[in-house]
Amino acid sequence: MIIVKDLSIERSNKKIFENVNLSVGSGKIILLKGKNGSGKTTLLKAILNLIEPSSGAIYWKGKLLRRNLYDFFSQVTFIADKTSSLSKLSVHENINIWKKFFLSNISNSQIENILKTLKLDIYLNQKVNSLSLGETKKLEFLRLIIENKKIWILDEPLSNLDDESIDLIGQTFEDHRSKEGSIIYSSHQESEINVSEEVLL
Amino acid sequence: MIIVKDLSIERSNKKIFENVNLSVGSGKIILLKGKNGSGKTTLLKAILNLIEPSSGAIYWKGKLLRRNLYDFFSQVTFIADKTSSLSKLSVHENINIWKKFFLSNISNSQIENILKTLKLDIYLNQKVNSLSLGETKKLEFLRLIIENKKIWILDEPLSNLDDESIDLIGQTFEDHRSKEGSIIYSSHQESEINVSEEVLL
Amino acid sequence: MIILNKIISFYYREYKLNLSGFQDILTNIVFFFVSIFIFIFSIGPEKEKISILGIGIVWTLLLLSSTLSLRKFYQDDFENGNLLIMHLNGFSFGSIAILKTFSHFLFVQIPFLISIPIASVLLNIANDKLMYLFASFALGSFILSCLGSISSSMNLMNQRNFLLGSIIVMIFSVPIIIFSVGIINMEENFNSLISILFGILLIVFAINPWASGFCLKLSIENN
Amino acid sequence: MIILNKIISFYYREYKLNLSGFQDILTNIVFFFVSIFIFIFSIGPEKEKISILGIGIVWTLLLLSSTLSLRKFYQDDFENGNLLIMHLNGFSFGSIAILKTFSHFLFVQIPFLISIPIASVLLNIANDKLMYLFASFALGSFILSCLGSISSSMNLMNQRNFLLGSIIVMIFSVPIIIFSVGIINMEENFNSLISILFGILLIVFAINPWASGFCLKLSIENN
Amino acid sequence: MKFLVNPSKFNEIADYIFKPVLILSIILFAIGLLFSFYLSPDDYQQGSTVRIMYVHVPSAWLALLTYAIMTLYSVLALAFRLPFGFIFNTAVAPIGAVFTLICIISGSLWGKPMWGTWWVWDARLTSVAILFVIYLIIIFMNLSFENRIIREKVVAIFILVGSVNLPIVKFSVDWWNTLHQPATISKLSKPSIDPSMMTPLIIMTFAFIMIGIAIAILRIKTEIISRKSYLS
Ligand code: HEM
Ligand SMILES: Nc1ncnc2c1ncn2[C@@H]1O[C@H](COP(=O)(O)OP(=O)(O)OP(=O)(O)O)[C@@H](O)[C@H]1O
Ligand SMILES: Nc1ncnc2c1ncn2[C@@H]1O[C@H](COP(=O)(O)OP(=O)(O)OP(=O)(O)O)[C@@H](O)[C@H]1O
Ligand SMILES: [Mg+2]
Ligand SMILES: [Mg+2]
Repeated sequence: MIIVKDLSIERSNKKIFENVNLSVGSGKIILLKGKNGSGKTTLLKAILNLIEPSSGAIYWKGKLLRRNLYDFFSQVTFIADKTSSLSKLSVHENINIWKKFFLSNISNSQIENILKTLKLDIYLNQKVNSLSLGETKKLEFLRLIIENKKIWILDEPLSNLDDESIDLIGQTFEDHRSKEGSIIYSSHQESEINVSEEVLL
Repeated sequence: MIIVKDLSIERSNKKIFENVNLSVGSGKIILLKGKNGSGKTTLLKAILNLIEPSSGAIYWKGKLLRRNLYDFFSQVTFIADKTSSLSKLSVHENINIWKKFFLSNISNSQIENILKTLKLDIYLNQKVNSLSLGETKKLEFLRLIIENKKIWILDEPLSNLDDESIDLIGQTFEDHRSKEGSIIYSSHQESEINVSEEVLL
Repeated sequence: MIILNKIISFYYREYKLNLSGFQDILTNIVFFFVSIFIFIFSIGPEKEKISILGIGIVWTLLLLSSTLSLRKFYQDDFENGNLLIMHLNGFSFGSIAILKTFSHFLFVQIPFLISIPIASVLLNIANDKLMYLFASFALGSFILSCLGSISSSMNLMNQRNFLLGSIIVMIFSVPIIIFSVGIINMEENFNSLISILFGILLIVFAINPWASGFCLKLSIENN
Repeated sequence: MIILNKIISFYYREYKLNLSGFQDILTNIVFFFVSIFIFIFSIGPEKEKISILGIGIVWTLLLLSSTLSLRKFYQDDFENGNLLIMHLNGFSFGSIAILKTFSHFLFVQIPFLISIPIASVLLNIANDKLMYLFASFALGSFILSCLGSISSSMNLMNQRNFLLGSIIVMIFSVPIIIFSVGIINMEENFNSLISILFGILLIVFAINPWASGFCLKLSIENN
Repeated sequence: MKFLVNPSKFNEIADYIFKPVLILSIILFAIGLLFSFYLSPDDYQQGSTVRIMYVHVPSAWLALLTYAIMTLYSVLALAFRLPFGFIFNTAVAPIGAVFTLICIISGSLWGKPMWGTWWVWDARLTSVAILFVIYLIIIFMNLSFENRIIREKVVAIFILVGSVNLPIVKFSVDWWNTLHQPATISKLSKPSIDPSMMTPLIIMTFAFIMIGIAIAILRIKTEIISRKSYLS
């Protein structure tokens, strides 16, 4: 559905990458790899139309992405490399805000289940800034479930997590794939997630 | 030099860990492992006397750490799981501030060398907030060199880095060990760093 | 219907955030009253003097305290990435600007509006002037919110010099102050002055989504 | 000697952070003057009116600027972990509080102090009052810096019961401002009032490292 | 006239005229000072304080003129996409600010003996003060924005908006009844000023203009160079 064609990006007159080609179909999991500074985050942001490419183009459902932006956005969840939960509020409050904000129709029991599998259920009333780093990261994944979109764009989702959590994320990815969803994510870590394609930047 | 004896920590009446024993001698590299939320960060902070233990004690050079705190601090560099460089200033300005602030006698050419091996030399005049995540992390390591202390306490130093950078960090650790320095760090990742002891929380 | 729902969802979030920062609202109000006390003490207790100066004082304090809250306008949401999330949730940058402007009006200016009657008692402002004060303030404070949106979105890119944004807002608000205070002091001209003020409001309101949206886009791109 | 060096290093850092250059101090001053403009526009240009209010205006702006900059006091350094780094570099929490208070005084209040003579020309403040204004301002602004330190360190903990921290401090500053303004308006009592002010300063200065240091410690522990 | 909008042409011409302009300005200044201190009479009302006029009025005119030209260049830059406009504005704003400051300081010095106070809040003085703040904002924006391409556009728009203030400065004395001297020299009909005062005033005005041009040339050239290095 997303097709990236000959994409090159410059920032401050410095080439970051050139001629990247990529296509994200439904049911596909794509892993971006590359050294630090190779442009993984930049590429993900370009796919979100946040960075103007210096040449090349990105298509969504056959049309130029730029022309069809909000249709694309309505099907995408993005998790950046920094967490976005509000650190002064509790886990519970954050979840509530997300639920309302994304007009989510996920039931409370579903959310409780996920919290339980992520082992976050005991922290419901704790402030986010007293969670451990990994727990904050796991909390962020809840947005994927709450937003309930088809395309997930994730920047370094696996860092700071223990092996058990990484397996859980892997399962979630499989689930999503089996529901014809697609995922594009970046990572430095080896993991057992079964990806459809690896792109080296 | 640092001895942690039967340390237990509670937060908000919740046990985080119990009866942890640990000793950090010179020339030792100690790796903390454990699941998310197992208390690695908490332990490191307790060693820095930032968290009151509910039982047990920490000793520094045979004396209670609390009684000898600033002597201990004068030999410690701590890198937290979040970076501390000032995102609105450039790499160069950050380094200058650190150099002045830590009254460092590291020569400029030494710093340049390190910047070169970390591949950060081309970003000297770039604002930190436009660096990639891994680059910001690597920049943080410069503090270890600039502060030039004997004991390094590092919270998840290896996350978000590519393999090459991890190797570099490994070498730096070896160098430090060979100079009788000691390191205690936490990590979720497997790496080729040759540790003296692994502690599972 | 979906759009309406989305807007409601936006304000639910703003409401939650601003209430957790309830102390900021309170601080604004307390600042307002403390400054009124300062003025009363520096003027001395004579009633007539106070009531002559009252309206000017109210207006300046309102302006100053809304510049106080400029930093909250976009900065927090920008830094923790929530501005981007809003955008990806289907709000164009321009519409974010409009919604945020209303939210600023709601959570920062309205509390002032509410405290005006109390202030006017302290400052001995005649009851018949109160209505004019209200009218001019309702318009003027909305203009200030729009100007605040523009300048604080500009400041996201500037990042170094926080006060510069406040200065720009203040320079632009000079004519607003002159007209608004004029409304109250020259009641005969009420209608013509209020329509000038309304004209300014329309212009600023029309510019706001373009200017702020543009700056928001640029600063998110460069983050 | 090492201690002196450390203190200098501390201020070097503060300087670099607070002012990415001399222009930032200038911006502070320009902000001050533009706010004076605003006051004058809303009050009207008559000389007597202005000179009645002059002292009140100067003090309000002082209060405003210290509230405006409260967020910079500890928040930024706290969030990016630099407060902890300072502590680990050998500064006890109490000494961090003292140094930060002086830094706030130096980089935020002193620029005001310098621009008072020019402001007093614009505000038509009589020359013989200027000296009193200076004296009361120098003391008062330092007290405000101390109070600011306490309240913003309380705010770091952001627990519900400390929600009112900043407001309590603002209310605290009311008597100080009243005294200071009083000093200028009742010149006969100058000596006794200035010694009261000085007494308050000593008390607040003595409390500051304990109170702020305690809050800093708690909030770093809980972060 | 291409050199007025084209950086490389400007550089060529500037190299030619810089020295003559500088020398001319020094000469004019010398003559002007001579005239204003020795060869012009005291005013029958104001005594010798009238000599402040020879600094005050030219600097006031140039403060306004500089801003007017900057407005013009903003239009050129925004509407006709001539980047030289941005270069010019960045370079020249501080010069205008200095002229305004000289005007304000000399005016206050004059005001103390004439009106008995350094400052009054009449319309002209106020609008000049605002003009000064506008200049400062332009300078600060130029210093503190990171992204140059955005910065110069924002600044240009700000200059355009701020130009509303110009007619207020100029005509405030006619529109409102204020303390400040109404137009006596710059009246379109016959100036109501004595020729013996007119001569030094004109000479000083030209001296100010020449100095302004000389500094502007220097600043524009450095600005062009700094941009070139930025691009390459
Ligand atoms: C700080 C105070 C003052 C400021 C900011 C100021 C500003 C200005 C400005 C902007 C102009 C140029 C107006 C134009 O081009 O039409 C001007 C002209 C002039 N000013 Fe002032 N002025 C100040 C004080 C004074 C004082 C105290 C006097 C004398 C009593 C004075 C006498 C004049 C005269 C004679 C002119 C020439 C008017 C003409 O023929 O156009 N100014 N001033
Ligand atoms: N505004 C900018 N100006 C100049 N260079 C920039 C700018 N923004 C980013 N860069 C550079 O672009 C490169 C790519 O950054 P990006 O964040 O995409 O890397 P990444 O692959 O995500 O790395 P990491 O694995 O460390 O997260 C980096 O070297 C960064 O310094
Ligand atoms: N103030 C607090 N009140 C209650 N619980 C707390 C508090 N602070 C931390 N915790 C809990 O203590 C546990 C240990 O946190 P810590 O940050 O030490 O974990 P960690 O081992 O570093 O995990 P990670 O690998 O995710 O970084 C977490 O479960 C966290 O929720
Ligand atoms: Mg990245
Ligand atoms: Mg941790």
